[in-house]
Amino acid sequence: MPKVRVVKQESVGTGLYKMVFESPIDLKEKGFMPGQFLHLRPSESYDLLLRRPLSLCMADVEHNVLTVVYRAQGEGTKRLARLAAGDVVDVLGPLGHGFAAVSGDRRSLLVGGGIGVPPLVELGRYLKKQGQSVISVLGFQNKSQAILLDEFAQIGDMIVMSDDGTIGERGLVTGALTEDVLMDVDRFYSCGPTPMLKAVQATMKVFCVPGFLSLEERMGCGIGICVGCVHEISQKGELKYVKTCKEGPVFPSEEVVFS
Amino acid sequence: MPKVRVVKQESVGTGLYKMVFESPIDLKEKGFMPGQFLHLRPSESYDLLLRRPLSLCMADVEHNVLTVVYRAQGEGTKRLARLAAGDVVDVLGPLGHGFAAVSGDRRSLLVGGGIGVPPLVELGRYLKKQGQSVISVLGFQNKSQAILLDEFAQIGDMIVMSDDGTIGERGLVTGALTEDVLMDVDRFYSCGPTPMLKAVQATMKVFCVPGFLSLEERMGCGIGICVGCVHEISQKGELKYVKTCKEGPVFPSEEVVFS
Amino acid sequence: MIINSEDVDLSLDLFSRRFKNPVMPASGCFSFGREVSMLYDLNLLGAIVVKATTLTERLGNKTPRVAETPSGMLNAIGLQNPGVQRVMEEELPYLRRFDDLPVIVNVAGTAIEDYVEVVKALRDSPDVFAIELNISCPNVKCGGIQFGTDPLVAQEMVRAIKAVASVPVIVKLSPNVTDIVSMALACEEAGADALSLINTVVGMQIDVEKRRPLLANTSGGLSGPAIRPIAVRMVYEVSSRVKVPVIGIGGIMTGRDVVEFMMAGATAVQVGTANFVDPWSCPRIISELAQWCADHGVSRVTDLVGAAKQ
Amino acid sequence: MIINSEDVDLSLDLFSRRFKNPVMPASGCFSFGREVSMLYDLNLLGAIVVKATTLTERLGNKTPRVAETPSGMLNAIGLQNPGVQRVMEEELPYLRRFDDLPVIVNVAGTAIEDYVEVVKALRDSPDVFAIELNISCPNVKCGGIQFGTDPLVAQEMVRAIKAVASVPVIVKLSPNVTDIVSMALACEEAGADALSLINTVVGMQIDVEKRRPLLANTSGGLSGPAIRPIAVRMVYEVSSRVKVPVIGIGGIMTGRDVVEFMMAGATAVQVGTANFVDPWSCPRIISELAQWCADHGVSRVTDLVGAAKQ
Ligand SMILES: Cc1cc2nc3c(=O)[nH]c(=O)nc-3n(C[C@H](O)[C@H](O)[C@H](O)COP(=O)(O)OP(=O)(O)OC[C@H]3O[C@@H](n4cnc5c(N)ncnc54)[C@H](O)[C@@H]3O)c2cc1C
Ligand SMILES: Cc1cc2nc3c(=O)[nH]c(=O)nc-3n(C[C@H](O)[C@H](O)[C@H](O)COP(=O)(O)OP(=O)(O)OC[C@H]3O[C@@H](n4cnc5c(N)ncnc54)[C@H](O)[C@@H]3O)c2cc1C
Ligand SMILES: Cc1cc2nc3c(=O)[nH]c(=O)nc-3n(C[C@H](O)[C@H](O)[C@H](O)COP(=O)(O)O)c2cc1C
Ligand SMILES: Cc1cc2nc3c(=O)[nH]c(=O)nc-3n(C[C@H](O)[C@H](O)[C@H](O)COP(=O)(O)O)c2cc1C
Ligand code: FES
Ligand code: FES
Repeated sequence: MPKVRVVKQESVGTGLYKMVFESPIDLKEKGFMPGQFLHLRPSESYDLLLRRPLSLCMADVEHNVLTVVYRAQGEGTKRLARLAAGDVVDVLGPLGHGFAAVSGDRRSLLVGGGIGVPPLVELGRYLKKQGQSVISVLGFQNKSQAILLDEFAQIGDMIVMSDDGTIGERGLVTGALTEDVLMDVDRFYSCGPTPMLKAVQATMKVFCVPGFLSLEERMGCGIGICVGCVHEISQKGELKYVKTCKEGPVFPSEEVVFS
Repeated sequence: MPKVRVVKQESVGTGLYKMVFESPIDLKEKGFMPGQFLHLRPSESYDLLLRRPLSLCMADVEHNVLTVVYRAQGEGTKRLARLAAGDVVDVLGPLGHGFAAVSGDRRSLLVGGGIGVPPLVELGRYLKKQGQSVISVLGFQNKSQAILLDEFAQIGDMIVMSDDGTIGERGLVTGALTEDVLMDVDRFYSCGPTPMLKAVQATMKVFCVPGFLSLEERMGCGIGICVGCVHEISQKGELKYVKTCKEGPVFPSEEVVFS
Repeated sequence: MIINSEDVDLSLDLFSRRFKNPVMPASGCFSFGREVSMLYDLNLLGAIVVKATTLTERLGNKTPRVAETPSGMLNAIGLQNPGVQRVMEEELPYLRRFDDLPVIVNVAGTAIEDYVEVVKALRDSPDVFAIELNISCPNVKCGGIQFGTDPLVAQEMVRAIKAVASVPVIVKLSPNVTDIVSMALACEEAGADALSLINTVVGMQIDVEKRRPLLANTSGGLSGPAIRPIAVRMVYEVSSRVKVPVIGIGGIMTGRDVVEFMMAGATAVQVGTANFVDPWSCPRIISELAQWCADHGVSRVTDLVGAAKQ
Repeated sequence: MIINSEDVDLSLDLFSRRFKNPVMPASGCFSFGREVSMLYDLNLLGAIVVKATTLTERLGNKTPRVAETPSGMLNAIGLQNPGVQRVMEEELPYLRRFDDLPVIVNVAGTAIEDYVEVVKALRDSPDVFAIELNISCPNVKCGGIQFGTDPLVAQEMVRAIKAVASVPVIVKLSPNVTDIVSMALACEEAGADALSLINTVVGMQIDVEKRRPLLANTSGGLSGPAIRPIAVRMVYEVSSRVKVPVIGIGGIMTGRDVVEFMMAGATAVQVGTANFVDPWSCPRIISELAQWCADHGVSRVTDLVGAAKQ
């Protein structure tokens, strides 16, 4: 099992943590994609048996370290939050199929909600490096939950929304997806809670902007062997279940079926 | 649940540890008996569900701290061994019925084997304080397993035996229980593996020395509610099961039945 | 709506009596209450279920009687108890000092006649609020488990007991069956006033160093968090089919777990193995339950019963 | 006697073939081997049991399909698979690159005729070393579980399959029965060449926040260390009564656990859930097993079989 050292762990909001750890693979050699995820064991003990999937938020190829940003909500993520620099953590990954930048695009939109925001950081940096202009629309419950704003500010334009108006504008992210904002946008990339993804999918369909959604399903294995994590996809009119851990978690928005 | 702080943890031999922690009760006010045990949770997680019984080895009434000495053999004691000063540990006790010094005795014999040696330390100190002379016969597998020798040396006479002769004399503790050694001994107190206790019981019967044995049984609760830890006792010719966690772990040698 | 945990109404009615709350220690995991009563006031409990009582004294099995398993434990106590007469004389009267503590006596045996005799004897005790028929103890040779796995035998047993009992009869079901629902329906039809489930699941551990079964009895009963999913499933299925109250048992460690069982259809719950891990489990679980209700705007705990079914 | 772990003979004979070692991944916990073959050489395995295969494609259940429980997990996949034709064409040939890897195909369905058709189809495949009849999957509606809980139906099924099968038939038993031994004896009598046990235990979890069963399928199958004591008990009982080899399954995480199952009477073992926690589980367990034998002076792993019974 690939055990790596925690380099840093810090609180970044109420119940929110940023953890930096050594990459279990050589990032330079093996490569990675923004939108992939890491699969972490909460602890050595068997009472919390399954790994926890957390999105790759930032990858530092030079130092071969990875960053995740996560909410300590259940027992497993709470145990992860107790780790400190120097501790050992068991990490698989990066796993799955992430966001693919499409060549020829000139302006991309990132739409993130809550704890779905982290994977968009590495993506935004990548798109920017590709020479694209990027606009990010980020939604949070409230100010204490707002994360990674500095990182997005450096990537391009940024609109922040919050449920209670304690940061940015009051409202849902879809409220910010106006014609003005969408003008010139070639493609969108979105990650967040399912109701948000549904709304984003619908809105973007109306505006005829193609894009990608990153889905969240409960996972058994994270590597494609349990078939626990499927999501319904429609390809060429045919409905089928695909594994979000292997073929996903990122899928073309047009193909994703929400039941 | 009574959680206390670990004051110190150190290695005292191959796979052997000494852990000092705050007493969960006020020792001065509530009192304790040598031969009682502490019941420790290996960790907060539920995979190792049951507590681990460890004998009270030393009690520092003034600072209200307790010492246990134990072998990290299975998963639970290994987790305990990972605790360090400042960590929190969940401890019940001291529990059970320990060694009772009998008034009028002038010389007592302590017979300990391996990881059964620890509870005899506090007992020896107590007997010494009562004005008795004490002789200790201690058996270990080998030198790396020999523990608490300094403590016993301060209590009185001491004979050390080892299976391989790497410390003290080569042989079993019963080999040291000669007429010479037993002369003047009013009573014996013994703790160790069951085969040793059986042999000690038999030997002392031959020499007509009364005494006490501390028994080891697997425990569910440690407080008398599961009836898991019973041992066969014969009282006035009647055989019955008594709870080693509540009526024991210490019983008059004459009453203990080994099947 | 956020409310105060003290304002949550934890009470419920069972057999025409008001229970303070739905949490009671499970049989065999609390002895007769004496030991734990040194630790806290038993009046805090919804009720108490005491250790299985047989007609005559039983010594029980040899040791080892307990073993640890992943998130669980095995036990093979073998119904050690002093027999119904001494239980009535020496154990039950002690509990009178707790003025609001319904006492449920768990009854076991190896033949229907034994059970009937125990229940008849218990009629003379003023201390018994209800009887729990343990037709499912996996650790007793000759009989025992049979009552718990054959609907017709169980039915005969329950009828025989109901004919002599002067107090409500709860039938405790074994999970070691192909079809828990038919067992439940059979007992209900025979007159059971309530059902409690589950008893332990038959299991075993090998002592690989000694190359033999770890428990002296070879096999034992599995309990603790490991079996909770099995118990919740059975409570869900049974409570969907019977009309009598269902008491949920199996791996309850926290207030959240009580909520899970109640949402699955349990009217009340019993806490077993948790008492061994933490002797203060029951009062802790009761306050966690109140807190959970408060945090979730649930003003009466009875509103949770079957909530996962709508 | 301390020996070198490389000198321990882990091999065994099953159905007249030599297996390198007694450890194989369990059905449904290794897909068809492709994914894990990217991580290590599957030749290390004793054998491979691939995912349940049905006559026609099955989409499986809705999500959530998995849930975590104390030291275990629930799953309700619902036999998602592409159907036997595509399995034979698209999946099994991939495994040919592993020259010493017996492939066991797990067969499922909802009616005896379906099973028979699948087994008939598999006769055309050169890749199938043995068939494992999954008569016990708890997550399929209409049928499925029935075969696994009624000895007579199981017997009929096994006879029908034996009549058409060209390879050895292993029957995989469900633990959700009152009497595992009569199920085992019934299957043996009908001609089963080996028995594997256990499949998952039916369980359920409530999502207390959402107030509904967590799994979309309501209930699911419990696996992982939590069920190991149940599995060991059943392997011990069954292997004491049948003559055919017994393959032990349930909660195996380490080499020690394999030793436990073998001492209880298993000839070989399958590793399921452990693959999810640690994809390298099987080779790790194999080397831990060799190390355990070496440390305990066991020169041939077959010497462990039934050792806890003497
Ligand atoms: C591809 C992917 C990427 C994710 N990235 C992030 C991220 O970057 N930051 C972040 O905070 N969260 C992320 N999540 C959600 C995160 O995985 C869950 O919050 C976490 O698994 C919950 O574990 P727990 O121990 O807190 O909760 P528990 O309730 O103890 O978990 C019990 C079980 O349910 C699973 N589970 C519970 N909630 C979820 C959920 N929302 N999604 C999937 N499984 C769940 C757990 O993995 C575990 O198996 C991601 C999920 C997926 C599928
Ligand atoms: C009254 C009493 C006093 C003890 N005092 C000491 C002491 O001072 N120092 C010391 O090193 N050991 C002592 N022991 C033994 C100690 O309790 C066990 O070594 C320990 O519980 C093993 O736990 P584990 O996690 O290492 O092993 P595991 O194998 O993981 O334990 C599994 C289960 O078996 C139980 N168990 C395993 N071995 C024993 C055993 N020998 N006795 C009782 N239960 C066992 C465990 O408590 C646990 O419930 C004492 C035992 C008793 C009953
Ligand atoms: C040590 C022990 C003794 C038990 N004795 C009895 C008993 O005498 N009668 C009975 O009906 N159930 C008995 N049980 C079963 C419990 O009452 C309960 O049904 C079971 O343990 C599941 O609950 P839990 O997981 O909370 O422990 C016993 C359980 C344990 C662990
Ligand atoms: C996700 C998952 C899928 C499974 N699919 C199958 C299956 O298709 N056929 C089958 O016979 N058993 C299936 N099983 C049962 C396993 O093969 C095994 O019998 C069970 O999980 C117990 O072993 P374990 O505790 O090692 O996982 C599945 C188990 C899991 C967890
Ligand atoms: S999580 Fe197991 S297949 Fe995706
Ligand atoms: S350990 Fe429970 S009664 Fe002694």
